[in-house]
Amino acid sequence: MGILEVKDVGKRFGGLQALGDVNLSVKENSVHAIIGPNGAGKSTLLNCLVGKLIPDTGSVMFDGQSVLGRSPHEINQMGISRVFQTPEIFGDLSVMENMMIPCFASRDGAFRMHAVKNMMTEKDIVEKAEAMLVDMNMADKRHMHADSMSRGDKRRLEIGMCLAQEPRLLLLDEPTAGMARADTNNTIDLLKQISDERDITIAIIEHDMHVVFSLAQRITVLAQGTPLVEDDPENIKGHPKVREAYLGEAA
Amino acid sequence: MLGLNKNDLTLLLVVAVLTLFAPFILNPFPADSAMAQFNAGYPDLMQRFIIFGIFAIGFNILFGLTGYLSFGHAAFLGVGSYAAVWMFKLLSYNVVPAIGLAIIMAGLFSVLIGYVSLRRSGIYFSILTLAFAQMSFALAYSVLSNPKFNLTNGETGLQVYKNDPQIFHGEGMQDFPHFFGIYMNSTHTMNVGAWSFDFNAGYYLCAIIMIAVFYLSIRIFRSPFGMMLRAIKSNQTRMSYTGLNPRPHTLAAFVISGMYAGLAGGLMAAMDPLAGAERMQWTASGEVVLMTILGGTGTLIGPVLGAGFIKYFENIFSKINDNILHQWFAFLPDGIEDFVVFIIHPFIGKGWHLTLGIMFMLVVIFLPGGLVEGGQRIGKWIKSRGKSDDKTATTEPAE
Amino acid sequence: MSKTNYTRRRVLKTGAVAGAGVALPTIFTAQSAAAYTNEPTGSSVTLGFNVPQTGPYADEGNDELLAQQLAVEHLNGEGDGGCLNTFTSKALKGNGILGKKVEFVTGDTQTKSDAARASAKSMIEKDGAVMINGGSSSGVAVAVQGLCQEAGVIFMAGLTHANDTTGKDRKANGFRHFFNAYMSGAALAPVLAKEMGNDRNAYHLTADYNWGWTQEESIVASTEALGWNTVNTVKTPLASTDFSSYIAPVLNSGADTLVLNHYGGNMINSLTNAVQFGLLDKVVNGKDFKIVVPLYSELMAAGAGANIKGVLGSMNYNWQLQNEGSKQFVKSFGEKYGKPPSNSAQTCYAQVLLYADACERAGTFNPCGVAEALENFEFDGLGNGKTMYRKDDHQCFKDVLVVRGAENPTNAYDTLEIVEITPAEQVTYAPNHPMFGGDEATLGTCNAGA
Amino acid sequence: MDAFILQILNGLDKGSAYALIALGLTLIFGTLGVVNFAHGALFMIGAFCAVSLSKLLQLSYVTIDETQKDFLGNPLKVETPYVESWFGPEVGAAIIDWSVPLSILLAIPVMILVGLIMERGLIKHFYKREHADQILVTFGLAIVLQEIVKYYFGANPIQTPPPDALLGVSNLGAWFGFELPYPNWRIVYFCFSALVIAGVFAFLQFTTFGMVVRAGMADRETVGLLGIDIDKRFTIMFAIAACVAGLAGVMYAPINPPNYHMGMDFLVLSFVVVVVGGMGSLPGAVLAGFMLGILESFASTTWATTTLPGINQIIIYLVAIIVLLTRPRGLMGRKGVMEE
Repeated sequence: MGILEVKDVGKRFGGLQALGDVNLSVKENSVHAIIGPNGAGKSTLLNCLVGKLIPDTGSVMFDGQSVLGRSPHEINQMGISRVFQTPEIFGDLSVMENMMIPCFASRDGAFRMHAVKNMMTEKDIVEKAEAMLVDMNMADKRHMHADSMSRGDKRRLEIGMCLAQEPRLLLLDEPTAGMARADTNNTIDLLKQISDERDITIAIIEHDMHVVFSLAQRITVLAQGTPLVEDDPENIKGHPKVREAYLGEAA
Repeated sequence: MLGLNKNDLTLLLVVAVLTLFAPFILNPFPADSAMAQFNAGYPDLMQRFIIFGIFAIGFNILFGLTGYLSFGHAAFLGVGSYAAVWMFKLLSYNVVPAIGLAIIMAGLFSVLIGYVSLRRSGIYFSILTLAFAQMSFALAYSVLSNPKFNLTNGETGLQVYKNDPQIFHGEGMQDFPHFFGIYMNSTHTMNVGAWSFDFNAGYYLCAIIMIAVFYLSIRIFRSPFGMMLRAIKSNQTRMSYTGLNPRPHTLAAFVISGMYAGLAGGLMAAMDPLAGAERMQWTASGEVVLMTILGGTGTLIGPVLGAGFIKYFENIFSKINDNILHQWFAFLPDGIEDFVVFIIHPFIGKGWHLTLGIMFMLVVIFLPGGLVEGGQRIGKWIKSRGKSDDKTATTEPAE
Repeated sequence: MSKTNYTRRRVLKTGAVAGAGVALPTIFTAQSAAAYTNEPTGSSVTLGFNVPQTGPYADEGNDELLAQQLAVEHLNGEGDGGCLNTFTSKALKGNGILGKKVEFVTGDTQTKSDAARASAKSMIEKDGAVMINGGSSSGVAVAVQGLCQEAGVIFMAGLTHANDTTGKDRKANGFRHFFNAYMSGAALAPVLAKEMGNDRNAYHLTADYNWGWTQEESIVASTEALGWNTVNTVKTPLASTDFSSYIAPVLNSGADTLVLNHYGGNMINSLTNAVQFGLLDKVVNGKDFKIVVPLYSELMAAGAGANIKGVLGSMNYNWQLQNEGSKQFVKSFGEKYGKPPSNSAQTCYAQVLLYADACERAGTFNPCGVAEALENFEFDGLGNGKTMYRKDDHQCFKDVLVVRGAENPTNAYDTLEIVEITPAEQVTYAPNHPMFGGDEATLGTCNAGA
Repeated sequence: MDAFILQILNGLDKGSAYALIALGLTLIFGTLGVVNFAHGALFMIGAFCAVSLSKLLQLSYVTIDETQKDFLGNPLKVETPYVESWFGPEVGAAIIDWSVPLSILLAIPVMILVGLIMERGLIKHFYKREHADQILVTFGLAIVLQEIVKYYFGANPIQTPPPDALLGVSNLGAWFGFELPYPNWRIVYFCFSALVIAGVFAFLQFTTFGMVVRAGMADRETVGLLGIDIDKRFTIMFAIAACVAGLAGVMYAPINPPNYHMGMDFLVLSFVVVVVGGMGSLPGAVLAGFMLGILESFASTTWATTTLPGINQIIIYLVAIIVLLTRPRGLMGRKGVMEE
């Protein structure tokens, strides 16, 4: 049993079958990549996992509980964090504040009124956020306006914010899209480090094969809404179906 | 001290000192001089500054922090006023139960409206709140004042009549709101030379309440809750994917600001026991939006400044007439005097709207951050003139 | 520390106090010097003119303001003296009031109760006004009247036509020169009977607020007494700008008379719409369709243009009245401002003179003294003919004019012609009339403030 | 039955004004992303174009007629319009009579000019600013514009009658054998509005200019990347939107006499119309305009007000609430427009 079990998930948009009978099992504490050409349904699948979309058929179980019908914040509170393709951070807030918010969220749940307490007096939160900033190598940027940082820093901040919640499953949606090679490598190293040092499962959607093969322990190939193969990276590399899907797409 | 950092504490102290000494500050000109026209230190206007300040502070908690632009906040002010006057009618002229009920009623009303309106965001939210407020206004103006069921007394405004129950109204008490015997309209006038200063009981009640709620708003701004609200304004997607539910946060902010509005409405009724339906009209809601933007959205002190600015124009400029102009410029030769009066004439008295409109445009064009930014620029300018080498002393914005 | 209600800034004007010039509170001298709110102690007395200067009634307010300024001139002995020459009371000498020069301050009511009270308060608290005059709506009149009662100054309402102002909301410190809805009904009824017969079917469109309701009630009562049948009464929202959806149902209602209980912009639009729909060209039940506008004003007539031709209504005063007071007033006003005065202007002018005269006769500015001097005071020469301020409710009783939109106006000002001058006796009612609050309505006691 | 049709007609008529103003508002939202609180004022300026022209045409020279007296008893001043002396009394009178339709000719250039000045002089600087700032500046502008009009024309409504030929009523039911009298000018107004709306849609649909603008409304950045100067076109769109509002105002003048605050009266309603229609949707704006107009008319019938007292006062807002709660983005709104 994996920590995330996707069974027979289907989703239609009008006449388009975006997902059909997707089955997927992500093993705990592994790095699992989902790859596939454009339009293969990767993002739709991801949105079904985090509550943004509700699949028409099938089930999605996280740690033995169904996530279907729950809103994004509930799913997040179950232990799934998501990193977006373009970094989603609180641009108008300082870096430190960005980091404190997930700390509050994991300590206090989806809503709690702390309307008169000065947030700087919340010692445990401040310490946790600062520690995470140090981990992310951003301690010197703590007073910066989050929007004024570089894209790579924003990405790191976003990943840090997700980690601050101590999620059990981290979902990454093309985390290196649009990045320069150096930034991409930095991100790969960061993710490797995270996966090595922490008790965490990572599911990553990507079409940069370099990233995929540097990180993944298990790969699912998606094409036209259905999984083609699920196997270890070595087996995927030479798999004829995968070649066909990618090359056929390219041709 | 008080759980505030140094800047906030300074700001609070400055506001406290300014409000407590407002009777002096707002009456800078001798009572008999020509410039006395610009004195604003009479009880009614000072009360209005404070009351609309409270209204705007509350509005800013919603708009400034979460970015949700409500176009119907005047409805809560109106509900508060009606609740307060009903307390006067039923119980007694004591302001404490009146203000209490005003806050509670406005709170309940805002839970109701907020719960429905916050299902949408952006301009859809604005229009929903506008629609609720306009409905409240229309009903209060006519339907709810029919002879069979007179809740609001319509156009005339709800007021206390001789035959109202007033079950706790003591013998020998005056027919005016009071705080355990201190009447809201009692004024002590102090004459110092040619100057004259009014110390009004009602004003000081408002002032103390305002300092308290201003302090509360600083605490809210600096609290984790305040940060969550700013986070909602900044990025709602990230908010929900961080496991936080935006809806109760925004609803809480909406209700808090609705209660501020109710408090303002209750105080208005306490200073002047009459509640008119116009208080709920969209123009009144629009006014608090303008006050907040004009002063500086999302800043602590901005809304108060904006409220003061607009109320000053409404009450001072509208009262300047040609006669007064002629008095001012009497020193000029006749022809020039008439010419000057002719030039200024369109902007004063009945033209005060024109002046206000122009001021809106000038402020928003040249001071994108509102009056607060103006203050900061002046502050910087003075600093840079004062000691240009002191680069370490950065002024934190009065946010 | 001693407490006093409302400020007495005027105290300062006494040289003795100002001479002190030290930071010692002069509150004790102030206390003993002031017997009532804003007692004038200097060489001048300040009146407060509270009229709409912004909003839809700004022009109405401007006319009132012009008239009030004219009155101040006349009181101070400037200009041609105006109605001081024709006023039956000769107490005024043209040297101000009680020897004090008359000054005035102005404020903007915005035709909102709140704003009106704010500006009235500022005139009382800041400028030391002893009397507030003017206004153009009943809601504002009642609101400001209540304020003046609390503050202890005299209030004289401007244009306010609802019964409530001197009915259930009457106040000891408040006075109304203008006529009211009941009087409109009483004055119109005989003329309507004469011109339209006793078997009409009336359809009422009524502005949905206090004034509209009292007018509808009054007109329905007096027309039904004639034998008319009321087909329907429909309330229209104050904010309406287009009345087509209210006019269209009239076409098939079987009504042959439309009564528009509207004022200002509402009336202009509803009448324009009614004429657009061809109501005046219709023949119903064998009778020519007629429209009645119970309360007319010159500005409404100007706004409605040619649509008012033949439409009947009532007015408090019209400049075409040929009595001595009226002729004198029209001459003074017309020569100064180049146009004849409106009826609300006349009311405001008359009230300033009446107030001043009452002060002279009472020998004081004390509102209680002034009120006493005004009560049951009979006079003539201010334009309305013989008039009496009734003691029981502070309402003026005088002739009411029934007017009609002129068929062939020769200029912009004679768009209305006087059909009938209904004598005061015919419009007089008991002070405890049920439409005026019945027996419950009382003036209360006069409040002098301090 | 005929009462029913009459209310539909009334609704269409009210709806035309709402639709025209809302159409312009939506164009400005959609193209420039600006919340224009001064749009009501543009409608008002349009109406005052009609007032001005009719006053202009009635400019007169004065002769003194000793045989008649004015109200002060002085000899009467007789005014004869210049137009009548230039073109002869009959043609002159006809020109004055037709002043409202003629003012369309005046209004088009005036409104385009006003639109261009507004956009280039003021609105342009507010594209990148927050909506709050846009609201404040355009609200300020609206106040200034209406106060200027008040200064010159007064606060009282000014009667601006239609040509005599278009006064009166026509029996629209004559062909079907029943009575359905309806005012001629209101029929004209509805037809005129329908024409303007059709014109705007045709312009956007069938011209390249319109195509670019529509593309720009959908995705401004991409169109900008194509090397098209979208800003210039948007400026022109602003002028067109101003012109539409102005024309709505010109033709509205004979229906209800214009006053200086008529723009504010329509402003809030037209915002509700735009939002109910769905932000950024032109057909939505038109549809919502007519729908709310018709509902408003039906809500004011005796039947409706006796069933639900006060319904005529709140109907528009009630409908707005229901629509927005059941359809999150109004009737035809697109996702993501003005939702931050």
